[in-house]
Amino acid sequence: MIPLKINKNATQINAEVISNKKVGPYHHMVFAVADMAAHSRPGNFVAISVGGSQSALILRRAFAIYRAIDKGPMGGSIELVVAPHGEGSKWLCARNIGEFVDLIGPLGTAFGIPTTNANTMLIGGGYGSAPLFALAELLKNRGCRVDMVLGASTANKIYAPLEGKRSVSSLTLTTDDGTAGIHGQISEAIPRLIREFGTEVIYSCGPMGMLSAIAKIADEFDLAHQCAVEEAMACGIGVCMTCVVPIKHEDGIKMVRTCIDGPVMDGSEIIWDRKTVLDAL
Amino acid sequence: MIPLKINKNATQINAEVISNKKVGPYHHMVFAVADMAAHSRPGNFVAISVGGSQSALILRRAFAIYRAIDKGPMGGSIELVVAPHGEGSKWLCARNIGEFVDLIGPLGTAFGIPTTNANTMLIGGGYGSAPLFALAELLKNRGCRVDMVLGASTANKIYAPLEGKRSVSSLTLTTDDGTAGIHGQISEAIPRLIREFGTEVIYSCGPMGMLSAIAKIADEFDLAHQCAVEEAMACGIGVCMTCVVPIKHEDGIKMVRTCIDGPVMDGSEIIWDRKTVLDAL
Amino acid sequence: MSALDFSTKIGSKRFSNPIFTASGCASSGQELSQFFPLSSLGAVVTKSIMTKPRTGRATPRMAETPSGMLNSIGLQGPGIDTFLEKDIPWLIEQQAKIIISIAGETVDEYGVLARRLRALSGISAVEVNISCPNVENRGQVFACHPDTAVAVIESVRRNIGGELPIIAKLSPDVTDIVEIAGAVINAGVDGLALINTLLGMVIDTNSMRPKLAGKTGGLSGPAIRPVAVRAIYQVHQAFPNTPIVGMGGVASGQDAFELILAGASAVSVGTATFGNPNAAMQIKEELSQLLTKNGLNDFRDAIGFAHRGI
Amino acid sequence: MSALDFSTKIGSKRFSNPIFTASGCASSGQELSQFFPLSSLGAVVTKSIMTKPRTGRATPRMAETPSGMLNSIGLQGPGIDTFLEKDIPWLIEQQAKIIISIAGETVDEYGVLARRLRALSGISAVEVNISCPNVENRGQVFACHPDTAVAVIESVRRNIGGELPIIAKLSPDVTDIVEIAGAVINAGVDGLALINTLLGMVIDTNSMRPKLAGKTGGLSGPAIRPVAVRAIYQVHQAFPNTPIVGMGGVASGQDAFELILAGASAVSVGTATFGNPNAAMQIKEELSQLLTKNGLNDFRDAIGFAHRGI
Ligand SMILES: Cc1cc2nc3c(=O)[nH]c(=O)nc-3n(C[C@H](O)[C@H](O)[C@H](O)COP(=O)(O)OP(=O)(O)OC[C@H]3O[C@@H](n4cnc5c(N)ncnc54)[C@H](O)[C@@H]3O)c2cc1C
Ligand SMILES: Cc1cc2nc3c(=O)[nH]c(=O)nc-3n(C[C@H](O)[C@H](O)[C@H](O)COP(=O)(O)OP(=O)(O)OC[C@H]3O[C@@H](n4cnc5c(N)ncnc54)[C@H](O)[C@@H]3O)c2cc1C
Ligand SMILES: Cc1cc2nc3c(=O)[nH]c(=O)nc-3n(C[C@H](O)[C@H](O)[C@H](O)COP(=O)(O)O)c2cc1C
Ligand SMILES: Cc1cc2nc3c(=O)[nH]c(=O)nc-3n(C[C@H](O)[C@H](O)[C@H](O)COP(=O)(O)O)c2cc1C
Ligand code: FES
Ligand code: FES
Repeated sequence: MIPLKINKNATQINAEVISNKKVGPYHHMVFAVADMAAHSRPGNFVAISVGGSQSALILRRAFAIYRAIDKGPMGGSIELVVAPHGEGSKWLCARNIGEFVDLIGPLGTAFGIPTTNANTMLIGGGYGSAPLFALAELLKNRGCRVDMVLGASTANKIYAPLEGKRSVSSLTLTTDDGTAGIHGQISEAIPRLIREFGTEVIYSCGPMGMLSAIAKIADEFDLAHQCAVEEAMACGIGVCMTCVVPIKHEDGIKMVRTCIDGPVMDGSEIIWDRKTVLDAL
Repeated sequence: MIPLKINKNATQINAEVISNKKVGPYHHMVFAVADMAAHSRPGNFVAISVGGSQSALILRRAFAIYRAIDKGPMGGSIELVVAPHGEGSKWLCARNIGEFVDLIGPLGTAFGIPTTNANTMLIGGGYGSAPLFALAELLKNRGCRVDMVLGASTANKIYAPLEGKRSVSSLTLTTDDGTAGIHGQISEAIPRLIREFGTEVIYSCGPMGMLSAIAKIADEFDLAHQCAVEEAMACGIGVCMTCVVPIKHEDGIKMVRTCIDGPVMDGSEIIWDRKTVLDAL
Repeated sequence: MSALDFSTKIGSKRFSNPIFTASGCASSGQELSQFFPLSSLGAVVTKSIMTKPRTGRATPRMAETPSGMLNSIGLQGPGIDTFLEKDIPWLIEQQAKIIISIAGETVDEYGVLARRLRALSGISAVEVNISCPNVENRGQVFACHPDTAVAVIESVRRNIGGELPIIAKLSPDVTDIVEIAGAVINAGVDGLALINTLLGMVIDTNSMRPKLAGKTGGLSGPAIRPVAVRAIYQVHQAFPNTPIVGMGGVASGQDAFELILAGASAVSVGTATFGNPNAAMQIKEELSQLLTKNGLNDFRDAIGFAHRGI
Repeated sequence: MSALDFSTKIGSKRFSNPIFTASGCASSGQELSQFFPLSSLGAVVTKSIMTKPRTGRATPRMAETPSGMLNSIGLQGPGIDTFLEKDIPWLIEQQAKIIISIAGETVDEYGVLARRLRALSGISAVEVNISCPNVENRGQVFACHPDTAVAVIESVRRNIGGELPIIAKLSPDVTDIVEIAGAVINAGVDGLALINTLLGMVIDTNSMRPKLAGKTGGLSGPAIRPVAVRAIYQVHQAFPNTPIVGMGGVASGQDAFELILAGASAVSVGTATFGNPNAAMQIKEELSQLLTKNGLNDFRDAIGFAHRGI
């Protein structure tokens, strides 16, 4: 048995920053990546070195690919939506046009596409919306209905650019503080929307708490649920075993790497309850 | 007994880079430092944080003050001559105009000025010439004869800007490879020049090997010799005890801190021979 | 300038170059093979394998620290059966030189693992990771005491038979690493691996609790390199004839050279691979340039050079 | 929001805030007094003083390492006579709280030093730096074995008399720091200082020789912080009633908070002062903000918080 090659298509390149724009609390950044764009699928991510050559930050940071354009004016390009959160992401957001970053991609699994037309719901929390727009386009082109639900703690943390909205049949917003859309946590709004739109497949991306709540709803409605998880990653390429999530397995629990068997995973396979995991270990 | 306050006048500021020009293999950099300039004397140095907030380089780098201008168009300013040698100095040389660096100064001792007119010789190796130009001006204004001798391994490593040369009576160059001036090590040329110019006081700054050779010559000619030494410094403010040089002392050897009792020291007091030191310890 | 002889030896085995992966930092090799051919490494040191499949610890399993990181994986792995069935044949197919790292919770478990490697063809050495908690003795790590360290090595030696070189991997978290090294050398190891991670902890100042699920973790990366150099220097000084596989924070050819000058006969690259999948290849290239530049055309002349006069 | 009670206690002594300097990293205090008033520190811990004046080691005495540094000063100092005559009166004049660090080459030397401190007024504690080579026992460091550590503490205890709190400063370079801590606690110390530097080495790849004149040196700075946090956590877990002065790579209020959550009652700032003379003051300010933000209005509630459930 010759196993499928892990990290197939991944390359390490010096990618030039060709655009860096502040959009609300995020930075929309574009990198010239040549061939890498052609291999990128919605759900894949890139891993970027941060801090420069004398940095005390020795690990890469992972970012979901927001959009990959195969043949643009600058050749292939990849776009990211970066939240300036801690030292690494702030460093990245501070890069100027013309600077280069060390970037590896595309990495990880991509969202699976239904073989027949289906009513899909794409649920994104915060910058978790990033990979969903390219997915929406793909799904729409395959003839699927695409309902998008984006939530965040407050209005300006919802990332929903105009051009991204082209492909969706409906867009619902939720905010924890009620500053936009439905007031409340994103998961509270979902059951009603599922019924309303006759949703058959759920795609989700966002904080683990949100994914867990959606997994529960998907289970109740017996819907397929693909979620892009976000676990702390040291290597991004499958060699360190730090990024695992627990999934159900014949002998109890199995820890699988979210960088190569994810980030897109089957929400129904993941064991979301921490206590169950700790008890089993 | 109340001791003299150590680090008197030293302050820690965020200094704006107001100029950064490549001059041969060096960078001539100017920083806006407000009041600090007024307190700076030839021989003093500044200590600068390098690498930014997430740097793995945790220690400051010391740089001799090339020139301090009390009241320029931007208020007080300090000029440095930086050789892009390792990671820290390369980072500094890469700073653009308008960026800020964390800078402490003025630090250390200054060159002593003769109380009567004297024939002085200023000897600089490589970027060691930097603090000598301001010294030359000061000495000339006090009525001293100033002969300057600058050496380096090769021609373009001699730092001798036009405006710096105003104050000197003579300028002699030496290069190890003969690409400019006298062919050979700087110390080889000195005895003849001392005789020629009737030198009474020597000031020197450069690599320790050069200073040691000059100290020997000064001793033979029985001349006063003030040298600015360069020892590896961790703190630059006298708290770490790493930067010491051995000086002669009644009970043998005493280690004195070159950051507060130097960098300008009496060349005749330093024990230059490493074996003597190691045997005594 | 004559050609560089880059080969190195541990016990009876020769390796084409001294750059290895570090155990647990290259998984089973497949993940890296997208980036470079594994056969260009001196050797692949596999992640420590135990007898049974292991789930490992809960997450978070890692925390970044200044110029370093903590990990607490808990030796997740498929168990020796699956490992020998799947991973090893694949590595052999890649023409990689293989050093198998083994780990156990009891002296017997090491013996059982060693027996499984007996007469296994295609492997070049066994690295015995003795930095594991000894379940029979209050969870104290085997590598922390000469007697438990020796017990493990003797059990491996007895069971493995043949000529396969045995490398003992020591922990730096001891009062006197030279003493432990001496004990396992007496027990018959052919080489030493220095150093494993340092025990560390990070507390999350938001949750105000230890950041790792396992509370403590192993500190690796450039932060610990001075400790690795010191340990290698001390052990090489005491036992100049025992080959050392050095590791700890090597991220450049210059770093590797430092460990070699201290006394390492080979250098494993661990954490650096996380920041740069091509790290081992870049380090190999930079090291070969440094050796050539310094006129060290026979790699073996560089080993322990810092101990000799100038 | 109620006012923060920022005071802390070691033995019978109270300090207005928990931010101290680290021994050997603030010289005798004068150098820093240009940058801030020493009285605003919880305490100044003086550099370790010995009986006689010491020249210390040859240079180079330092090497920068990733997020850290090595030092090998060799306890240069004026000797106890000059120190008590000049440095201490000056510090008292500054209204600084003073902790005197002492170091010896023999158990007796510690005793002699302790006798000199007996009944000395104006000082708040003595820190016993036992990470010194024992000249009577093959240069083995006192802190590395419970018996030698205890011998030093008993000698200090006997000679110092009175109420002056005794703090034992331990080395992390041991197999079991909890064992050493337990031994010195039994011998009657009032507090512990954790951690001293880790033994390390840097080899200069140009000269191909150890970079420091003393070959090995002590590793300090952010690189070692995870080791400090772990040591403090372990010791506080075992001996929750013994105050710990924590140190090791603290460069921000958040770092100090981490050590406090692990169990430190006070935090010494060492290497960070080299990069920033105002480090201690910044750390103090940031820490007070963090405590307030987390509703920890009594500093003592934060000590060891990471051990308690949520
Ligand atoms: C698959 C994946 C996709 C991601 N996509 C995006 C994106 O599109 N936009 C975006 O802004 N960010 C994204 N992130 C998060 C990003 O990788 C960084 O973690 C984030 O930017 C914070 O890094 P920092 O250095 O600024 O923060 P710091 O807090 O200074 O450093 C974060 C450190 O903690 C680790 N870490 C701890 N918890 C987590 C966690 N839950 N997730 C990731 N890393 C963690 C990081 O690896 C790093 O070592 C993604 C992460 C993953 C794993
Ligand atoms: C008083 C004084 C004045 C100086 N003036 C100048 C100047 O005018 N122009 C200039 O270009 N440089 C000057 N230097 C040297 C400068 O401080 C840096 O050492 C140099 O730039 C190399 O630093 P780096 O980070 O680039 O190199 P790296 O090699 O990466 O780092 C150098 C490291 O080694 C230490 N170190 C080792 N040996 C020495 C040494 N002999 N001198 C200083 N540091 C050492 C440094 O502190 C630092 O930690 C001066 C040094 C001193 C002490
Ligand atoms: C994520 C991770 C997993 C590791 N797993 C193992 C292991 O299974 N067996 C082992 O002997 N060492 C293991 N180590 C230790 C490394 O092999 C190496 O000794 C240590 O990390 C120091 O080297 P480095 O700084 O280059 O990483 C692991 C280290 C890391 C970072
Ligand atoms: C240059 C230097 C000198 C030191 N001298 C002493 C000393 O004399 N006595 C002592 O107990 N510790 C000494 N130490 C150790 C520090 O007090 C402290 O324990 C250690 O450096 C860790 O803290 P840090 O990382 O904040 O520096 C010294 C450390 C350095 C860097
Ligand atoms: S991040 Fe290293 S295995 Fe996934
Ligand atoms: S550099 Fe620290 S004492 Fe001089």
